[in-house]
Amino acid sequence: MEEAVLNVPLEKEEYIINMGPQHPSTHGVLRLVVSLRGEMVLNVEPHIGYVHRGIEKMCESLTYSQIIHLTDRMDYLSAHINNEAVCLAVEKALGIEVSDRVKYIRTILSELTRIQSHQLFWATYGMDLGGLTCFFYGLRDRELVMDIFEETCGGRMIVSYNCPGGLMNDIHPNFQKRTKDFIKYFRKTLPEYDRLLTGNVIFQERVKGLGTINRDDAIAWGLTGPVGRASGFSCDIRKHNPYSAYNKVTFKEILYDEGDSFHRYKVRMDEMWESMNIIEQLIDNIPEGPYAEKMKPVIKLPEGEYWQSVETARGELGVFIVSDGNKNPVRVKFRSPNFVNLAPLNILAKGFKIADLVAINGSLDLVIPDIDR
Amino acid sequence: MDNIQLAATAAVLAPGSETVQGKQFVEITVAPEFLVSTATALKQNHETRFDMLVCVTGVDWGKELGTVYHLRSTVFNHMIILKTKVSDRENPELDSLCSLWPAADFHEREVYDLLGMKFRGHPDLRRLFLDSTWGYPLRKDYKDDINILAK
Amino acid sequence: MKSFIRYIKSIFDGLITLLKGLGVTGKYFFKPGTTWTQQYPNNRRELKMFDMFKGEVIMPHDEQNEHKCTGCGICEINCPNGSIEIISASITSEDGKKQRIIDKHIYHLGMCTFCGLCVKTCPSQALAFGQEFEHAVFDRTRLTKILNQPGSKLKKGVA
Amino acid sequence: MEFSIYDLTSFTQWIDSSLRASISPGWAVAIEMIIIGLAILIFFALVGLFLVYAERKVCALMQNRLGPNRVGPAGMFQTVADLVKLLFVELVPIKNADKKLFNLAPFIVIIASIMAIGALPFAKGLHAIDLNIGVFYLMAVSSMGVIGVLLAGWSSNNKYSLIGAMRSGAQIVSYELSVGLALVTMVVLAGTMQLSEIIEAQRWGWFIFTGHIPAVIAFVIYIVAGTAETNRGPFDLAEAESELTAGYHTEYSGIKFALFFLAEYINMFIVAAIAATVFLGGWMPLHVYGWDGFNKVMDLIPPFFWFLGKSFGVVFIMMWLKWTFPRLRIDQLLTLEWKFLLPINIFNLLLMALLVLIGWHW
Repeated sequence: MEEAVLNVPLEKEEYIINMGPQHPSTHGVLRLVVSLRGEMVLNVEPHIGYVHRGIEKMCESLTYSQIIHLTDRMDYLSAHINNEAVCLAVEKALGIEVSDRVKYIRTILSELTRIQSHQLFWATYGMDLGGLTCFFYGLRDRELVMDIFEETCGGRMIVSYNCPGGLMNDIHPNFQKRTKDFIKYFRKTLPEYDRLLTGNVIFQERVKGLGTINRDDAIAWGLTGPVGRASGFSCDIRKHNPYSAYNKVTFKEILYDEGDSFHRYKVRMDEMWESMNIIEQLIDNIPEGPYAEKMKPVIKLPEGEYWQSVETARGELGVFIVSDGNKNPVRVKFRSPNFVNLAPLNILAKGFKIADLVAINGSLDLVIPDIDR
Repeated sequence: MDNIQLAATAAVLAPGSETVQGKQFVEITVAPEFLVSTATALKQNHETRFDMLVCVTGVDWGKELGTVYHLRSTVFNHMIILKTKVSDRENPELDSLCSLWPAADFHEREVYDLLGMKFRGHPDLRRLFLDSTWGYPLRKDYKDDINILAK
Repeated sequence: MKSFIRYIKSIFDGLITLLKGLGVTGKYFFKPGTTWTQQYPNNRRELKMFDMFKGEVIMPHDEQNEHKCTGCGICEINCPNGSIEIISASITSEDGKKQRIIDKHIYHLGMCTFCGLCVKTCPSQALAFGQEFEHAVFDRTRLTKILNQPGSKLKKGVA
Repeated sequence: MEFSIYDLTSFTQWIDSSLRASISPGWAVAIEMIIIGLAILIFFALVGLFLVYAERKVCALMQNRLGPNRVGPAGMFQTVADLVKLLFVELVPIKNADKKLFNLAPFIVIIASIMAIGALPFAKGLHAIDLNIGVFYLMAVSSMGVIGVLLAGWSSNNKYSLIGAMRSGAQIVSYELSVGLALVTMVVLAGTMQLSEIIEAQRWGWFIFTGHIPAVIAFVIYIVAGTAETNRGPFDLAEAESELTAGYHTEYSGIKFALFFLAEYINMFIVAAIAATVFLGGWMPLHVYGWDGFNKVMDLIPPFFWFLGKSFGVVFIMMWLKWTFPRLRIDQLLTLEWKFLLPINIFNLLLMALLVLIGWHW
């Protein structure tokens, strides 16, 4: 605390409050040192590292199969997509082509992951702005996705369903029916979200024009995912560098030009519709085939460096593996979208009120364990 | 622009550096003193236009420390890898790229935090995750007898 | 005048959006049977987890108290957290050959992250996931379990 | 047709006269005061407990939940259990807090609400003091709680508390205007400030029906401003949970926190009770001119329950608002008051005065 206070130059009529590490609106152990004049935010300084577990260091002493369960614990709301990223990187390095069945299942589960992540975003964003009922509706519908995951993967959030070369096990016979039921239900429930929050005049007044960042700045800061796309930066990895089965489906990349909190929110709401479209294109056509390729018991990547980026619910997750040919990697780096998206918080929130800081911080949809890794 | 053309262009833009066609991307290895000039050229050239810094990775190569920059052009949708290595393990220093890409701010702080690489010209170079009593855990010679349980 | 009309219109538009929101919450309030709460400790008997649910690692035994674990140690190698320890013993079987069998398959539930690698890599399918999820105990040592039951032996035919 | 069956006037007068007959008038008044005080305190506690329980159930049902369901049948005694818990919770001493003010603040808040509840007409004859400036008194007293809130925020030595208290100050000072003007509109219609006369004037139709559109507008404004004055969502900026953790009562614990908590709910009840009295006829049953049979049936329901029913109806609306809407920002809150509610209110008051002048209001 003393260190933080000393680092911020104190002007007259300025005072500093600590938001976090335990604070209802920082969604975890993010600490924001906010200097205020009245209610006006003059400077925000994020302090992170409260859940730093050294995942990158741990990876250096684990094999490639063992890394995967650690990635679940980074962005726990995009657990499946994180797993997929490591698996794709390993498969690319080994030159393995997985079967279409695996690609389809991975894509469907990725989109389900995206839906549940955005549901939770909607829920917590409503709560950040004081609409507590949103939280319960969002979590209520998220439970249905969680059930799909639990039935097929065995875990609700921490799925650990991917492995290099395919999947841990085949999908459950109920998987398709349950997914279709969910989509049928959610197509009816999603307009309710709009009635309750999106259209609400208080909500719109609260978030429109907040924390605006233009396209060029978004690119320069490296903002990806819904945050980047709300600024008009076309950064969808699924579109530009398709992986898994994304080249087999048609979907729209949601782009807005305004770049404010409302449109960051809007991108996520629209993405839920698009995700449902993607799932509907795939769910009935899952081809037959092996659910996993035969792999050697000990995976050794050839010497070299490998990069794979995927689109998680929050942006571009890059996996960078440096291998020296052994069973353990030399260096694994996760380019986590939240880490990058947090960086411009100061310039986004400067000059707004403290209530707006909460709204802007919420619209970035940060998952703190992903920032700290 | 495909990778072969990119390699040719990059070789022109980054004189005195080693440009190889890697497994996925073109990899340029530059000497630390040419880092900023090469990065500026890559960003500003009309044929390359690397306007997005995707990732900065600090790597301990054993003898030397280094950073790997993943650059992407949002105009042409191509990627390139920029590498630089410092052999001074005691006091490694590099030039900061914050003025070119503000995204480098947090990335470079992270590299400093975990590998001890200092960045000249960084606006606010402080430890990011760990406090000042820690060593630099991603270095290969890092030993922590208290917190790491050897099996 | 125009601005005045816009002012009045903004009031009514705002009110309509507010009423829509009230409609959503009101619908759930007045419509019975929309409760999603699971009354957990009370519904323990009916509560059934999915077959795939990863509650804990177990070693299935059949009626003759036989399991399939040969004590090869692959699960121990594959476990990323060191939550499996295998203590093997060697016995002399009936035909005079020395055989390595499992003495204790120790499983530290408290260290397990449910990655599923032990179950997946086991060459004789000796391990499985159990659906038990109520793991809260007062003493941490009780989370360390011995998976092979006392007196159990290796099933015939498993190499 | 009279309300003789449930008229409590004779009962209260009998108590008064028998007391005065046995002891000196001064002592009789003192004993009456004690009786009334005890009755109000008991009512206060019961209503507080019930409202906390009701709010939990209402919000739970709106959110597809069950709400409290463990203590007692349908969780009835959950709030009692919570109260017992709060009584035993340690009072955390706050470093560098202004001890005197810190301890004083919850009492100011609670005293303000007790004073307001004393002047409410619960039923015919069940009215502790029928001031001839009843509406004025209620307005004045119910806004006194803000002093407690400001003191709490200031003395806690906590920046969050201070921000919350300052917000609360700005909010209540401005919304007091709207509450006042909305009530004045109805006073214009009734022609009196005495609560008993206001109720009597609504015998053949509650003001919200007989007052035409201005009464409806005034009612809506009153509900909005009243919600704001009690610091409840969507106007709960003073304790904005996601911004200021708990606002002005962040540092309070145990019974001192319970007093704030109780006062919030009682204030909500008071606002609702005033709305019920002024707009919905107070304890007056629903009468339609000419339908004698219907009116007789309505009269069978005791006035006390009419009053409680109307009040809880308004309370329910306030809960419904809270559990649906996101919170406003402080500048929007003031914009809403000064740019929307106040001009509409003044215009509305003019309209009402015009209606009364041309005698078009019955």
